Amino acid sequence: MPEITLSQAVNQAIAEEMRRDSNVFLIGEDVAEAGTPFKVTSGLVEEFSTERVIDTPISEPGFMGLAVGAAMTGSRPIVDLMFGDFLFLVMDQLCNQAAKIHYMSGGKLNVPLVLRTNLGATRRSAAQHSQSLHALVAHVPGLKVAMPSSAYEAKGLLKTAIRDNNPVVIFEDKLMYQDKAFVPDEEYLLPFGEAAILKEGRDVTLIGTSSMRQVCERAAILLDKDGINAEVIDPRTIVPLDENTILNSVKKTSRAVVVDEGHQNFGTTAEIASRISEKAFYYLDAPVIRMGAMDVPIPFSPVLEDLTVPTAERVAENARKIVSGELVHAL
Amino acid sequence: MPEITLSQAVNQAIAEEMRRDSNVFLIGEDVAEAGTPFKVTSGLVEEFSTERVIDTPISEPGFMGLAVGAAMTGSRPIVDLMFGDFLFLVMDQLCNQAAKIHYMSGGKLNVPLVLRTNLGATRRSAAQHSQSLHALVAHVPGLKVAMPSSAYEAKGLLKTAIRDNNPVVIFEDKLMYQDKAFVPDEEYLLPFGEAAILKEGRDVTLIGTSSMRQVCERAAILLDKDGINAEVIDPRTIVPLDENTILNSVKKTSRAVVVDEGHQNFGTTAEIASRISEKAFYYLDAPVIRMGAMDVPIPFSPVLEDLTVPTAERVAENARKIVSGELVHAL
Amino acid sequence: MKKNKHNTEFYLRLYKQMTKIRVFEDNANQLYLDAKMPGLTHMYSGEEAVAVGICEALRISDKITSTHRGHGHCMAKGANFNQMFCELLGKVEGYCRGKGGSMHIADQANGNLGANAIVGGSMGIATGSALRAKLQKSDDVTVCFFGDGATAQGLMYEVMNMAALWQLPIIYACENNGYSEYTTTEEIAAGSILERARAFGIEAFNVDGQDVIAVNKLASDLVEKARKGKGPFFIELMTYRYHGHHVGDINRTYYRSKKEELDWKNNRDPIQILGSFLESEGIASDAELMEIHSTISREAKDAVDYALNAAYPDTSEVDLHVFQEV
Amino acid sequence: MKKNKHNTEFYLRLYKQMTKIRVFEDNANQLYLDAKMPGLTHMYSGEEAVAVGICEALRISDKITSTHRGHGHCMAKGANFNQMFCELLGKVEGYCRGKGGSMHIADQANGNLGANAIVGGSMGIATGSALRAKLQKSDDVTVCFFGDGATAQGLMYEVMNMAALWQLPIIYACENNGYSEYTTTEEIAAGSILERARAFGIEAFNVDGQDVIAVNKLASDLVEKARKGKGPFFIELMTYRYHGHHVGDINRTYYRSKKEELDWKNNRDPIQILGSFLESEGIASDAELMEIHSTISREAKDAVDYALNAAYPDTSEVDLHVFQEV
Ligand SMILES: Cc1ncc(C[n+]2csc(CCOP(=O)(O)OP(=O)(O)O)c2C)c(N)n1
Ligand SMILES: Cc1ncc(C[n+]2csc(CCOP(=O)(O)OP(=O)(O)O)c2C)c(N)n1
Ligand SMILES: [Mg+2]
Ligand SMILES: [Mg+2]
Repeated sequence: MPEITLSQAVNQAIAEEMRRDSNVFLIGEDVAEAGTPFKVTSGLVEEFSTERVIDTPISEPGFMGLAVGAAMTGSRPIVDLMFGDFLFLVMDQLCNQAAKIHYMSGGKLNVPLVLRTNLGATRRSAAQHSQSLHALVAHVPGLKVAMPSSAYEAKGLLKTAIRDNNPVVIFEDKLMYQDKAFVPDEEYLLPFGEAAILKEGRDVTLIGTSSMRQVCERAAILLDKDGINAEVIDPRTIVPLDENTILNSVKKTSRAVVVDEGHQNFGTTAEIASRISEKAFYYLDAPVIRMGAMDVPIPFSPVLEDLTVPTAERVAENARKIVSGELVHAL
Repeated sequence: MPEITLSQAVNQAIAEEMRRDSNVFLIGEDVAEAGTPFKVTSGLVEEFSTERVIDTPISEPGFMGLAVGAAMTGSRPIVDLMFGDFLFLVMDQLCNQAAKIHYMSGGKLNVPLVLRTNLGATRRSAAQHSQSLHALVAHVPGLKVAMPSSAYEAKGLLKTAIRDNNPVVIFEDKLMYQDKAFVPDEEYLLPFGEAAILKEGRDVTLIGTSSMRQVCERAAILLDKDGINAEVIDPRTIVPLDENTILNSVKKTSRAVVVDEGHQNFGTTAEIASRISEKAFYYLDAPVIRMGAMDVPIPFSPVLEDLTVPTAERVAENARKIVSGELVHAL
Repeated sequence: MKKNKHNTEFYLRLYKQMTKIRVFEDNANQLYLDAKMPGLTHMYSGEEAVAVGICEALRISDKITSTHRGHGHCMAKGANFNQMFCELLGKVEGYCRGKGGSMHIADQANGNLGANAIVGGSMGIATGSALRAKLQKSDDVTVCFFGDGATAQGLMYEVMNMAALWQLPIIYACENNGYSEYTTTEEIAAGSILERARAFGIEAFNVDGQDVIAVNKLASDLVEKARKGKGPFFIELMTYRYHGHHVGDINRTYYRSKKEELDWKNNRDPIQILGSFLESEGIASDAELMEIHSTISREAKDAVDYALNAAYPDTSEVDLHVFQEV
Repeated sequence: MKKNKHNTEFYLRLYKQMTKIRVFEDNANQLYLDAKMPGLTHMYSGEEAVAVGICEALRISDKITSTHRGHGHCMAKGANFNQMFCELLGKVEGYCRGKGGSMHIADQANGNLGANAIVGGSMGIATGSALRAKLQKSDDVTVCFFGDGATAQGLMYEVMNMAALWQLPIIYACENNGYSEYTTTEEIAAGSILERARAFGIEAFNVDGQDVIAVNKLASDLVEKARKGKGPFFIELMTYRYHGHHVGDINRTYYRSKKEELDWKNNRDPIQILGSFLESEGIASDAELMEIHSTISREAKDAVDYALNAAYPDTSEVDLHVFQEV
């Protein structure tokens, strides 16, 4: 099994699917010769030509709309949105159009498109280039939302997304593009709605999406040293959400910490925590702890920015508290 | 105390604040002579002239941007967004700009603007004119979110919003514009972050936002007949959220149902329920029940549309179940 | 110039298609007045020559996108009364199984990608459909219908720019009926709409939207050019809506005069204009035209009855079609 | 034409202002190369005549909005080295207490409403500032700076339409440096940028963005007109960025040639062009110009040292300024 970067994994997924299905094309700003600012799509234009690797003007609502129309008429576009923060520009085309067309047409039309974008702070990019906005699209019925946590997931989930007949938004962690993971030689797809149990444990369940999976894994190592045996779960997709795997784990451990890089308020941690609290109510020995990004615009100054995102140390600390019965928030 | 409609209440609030402060102006589509499709702003242009009651082209991102710039330079614009669904069009100007400018400028600039819009289904307006999108803006730090549940709240909260130095999004229930309530003769303002306890009770807490407050009140009447004594709370603003009033109530009743007209998944019920579950953990006798709108685009057909929104009957039914120990969701 | 047989039939077809739209709208309006239709709807009456003139230049595999005022486009592209009335009444036999309603009617089989309740919301979709045609090396053309009010949406300029850069087979058809809701076009559009298209390097034309033959001639020309890869094009069609902005907009003298309305209805009605032409050319007599009208009216009445008695969707449909399962 | 004393001083000021920007950017780039600056930044070098020519036509109460490539606008509108370097390094004494960084520098006191990391994102803000001036019956003018790439954002057409309808005192200043990121302007802009503005009824001008005197003359003219209520206006300024799209964009031959870069630097440098003019007019000698450069360089070096040693914000600032408390 070769070890490749997340960037290479994405590139491979796109190339493989473009080879397999001539309806797939890539569209976005500087995706062709420049290969995007993150160099994720480098080389694709050489193989597939500018017909299928399409550089656009800086018109996010416009090319998002084009992709919707192309998808409705038989194409399977992959839209490259350079920064997750630009989601705010395409919300109408994504949420009022793409998400609703299948339903509004009574099942006659459909929109098989993938919107690839990213999330993640601590890159010193300040408030308009650092947001993790997956909770917003997850709130809109008709959109699926995938959150790969390593090169392995990035490839498998993206291939599944491209073959899905519905609009899928996939968030890559922009700080992880150079991180390596082992990826099978053979073709593989990762199903949506199946969480991964990355480490089994019996004392507490740590649930981490995307960038926060590694944070949870590191927290689990810290906890091990204290004799606390944590189970680590990566939901992989938040719509659909694999509730069963999460609930089964919490029923076993009786405790959970939910960690996510989106803002905490009205965010992903609220959805996961409230489902656990409701549906595993009688199994819980302690309140479910939510750890999202701070509810502040992401500041530029490194000394401030680093405070806004959950860290392994703080996850471990919270887990320790609920395991020991010392509560974090409960009044 | 005169009884006036919610529409009149909004109209009075705007007129009073425009008289009080010459920096306040109103901008949006057909707000002047036409007084909006809901006739909410009728008469204002006659008093304040087209200089301060400004009809725009159908350019939601554009006039939202204009309002941000005017607010940064001393005006206090009230933006009229005809349907809450059009929020998706103004998200960049609202969330990337208005919400972040005060923070990004280190406190130097600020954006005192009010975005008035609406929510609510069952008006047979289908998927693009029926959404309740308040959870989306509540997720974005830097925005306050008010949800008036009657003419009384509509007037008091809007006046507070206009005087706030930050961007405020206020959602009126478009089905409630003709509903009447008693409103004081004298001027009054309702503070943000203070929930209203509409009915005291000891057995279960029903928390209902905006349109769902009446649903909860009706549910409480149904429950009374069964000898179940429900407490009804209207948070009034969801950012800031009056956590204390909610938690104190649940500590007393030990049970809660959270009802909101936004989609359930990743929505307002998740935030409120997860805060209760976390912070009143040891007081709960049953899982907190979430009741949001169904996670489907709003269908046109009345027989389908009516299924998507929580009703008093279903709220009462869920409340009965948790009071009797018969669970709704817990596995 | 004496019309040949082919044109005779074609002109009669134009007349029938326009009449179908007018009759459909009259019935829809009545359903609203009788409180038999849920919600509101926007009438196309008065603008029939636009949809018919253009859609008659298209073939079934060509695509259109439509607007909130979309019944005319839908009929003109081939829809039938039954499924349309069923949709307006939220019945399961409607084009969208009752889930879309008036503002979202789509008719995939006839190439109508759908009405849209977001003003300007379908401009990207239409342009994407044209991109698809180009990528597939098909010679299908897409027509994007929108109102004068929609020219205020920035999306239009974004997609026209890309259509022009990539020479996409699309025609932007601006139905300038003088108003967006309760506001005149002069109040909301600075400069010139045609010049805006031209500034993006797009050839742009103005045509009398009440003259179905003129509309059809221009459209046929441009569609043929677009098929050969010479798109995009832009047409501004001057027209008028007879009813209010929507069926509920009854008292409208505060934004437009009765006189103006009457002038358009009496002197610039597209059906009358074509009718007079047909009579003067000896293609059809007044009686024949009346007969066309009453036949269509009977068909419409039957369809209304059918729709009124048709079934609503089963409640189990409420969470069907959120996602397409594979 | 012999320049009078007033012009002499003014020309020297133009020279100093442009030099300040160039020197600032050279230092910022060095901070990046030395890994002393967090994140990335976009250099304005080569485009100095645009910001300086325009801002010298403004007074302090006039407003500007700026872009991701915003250091030049900020300096030209009156900012000082210390607070700018502090901001770039995330220090609490920066213009935004370190919270904004390079892409969000705002300088309220001098009328700079802020840089923006959303391309085109400040076009609404600028137009709103002009609306405010009109509502207040003030004669302040707002200038909206943006790049050629930003002309692809629909927002621009929405706000130009309103500015034209309402005759707002705003000047749209399009810095056409031939590229948006790694793509040439021809590839992303169909038709003509100037014609687009004109189609909205806005008077539009093209000017050599390397000739600070020409820029200033045109800007002064238009600012005066705008003050009198004759706005809006549009200027396209032809210019060039010397560095990559951002400081990290080092290998760029795949999208533009070294030859092209050298040609601009050697033959169209705005500081050299003004310098030669000053020498030929006898306003300043080569030595005097060198002296200006070294004085400014010393000031910049001091400011860099100051900023490097300045304090970071206290961690308690992290949740300050989310909301303004009353
Ligand atoms: C984005 C958006 N803004 C506002 C509206 C409300 N609205 C519906 S139709 C309409 C007027 C449209 O005018 P025009 O495009 O000229 O079409 P017409 O109604 O004249 O056919 C408006 C403002 C909407 N549906 N969508
Ligand atoms: C809405 C948005 N899309 C894309 C980007 C990424 N981006 C930053 S600068 C830039 C190019 C801008 O080109 P131009 O407007 O010509 O300004 P220049 O960099 O040439 O000064 C792009 C695409 C962005 N910041 N915002
Ligand atoms: Mg119109
Ligand atoms: Mg540029």
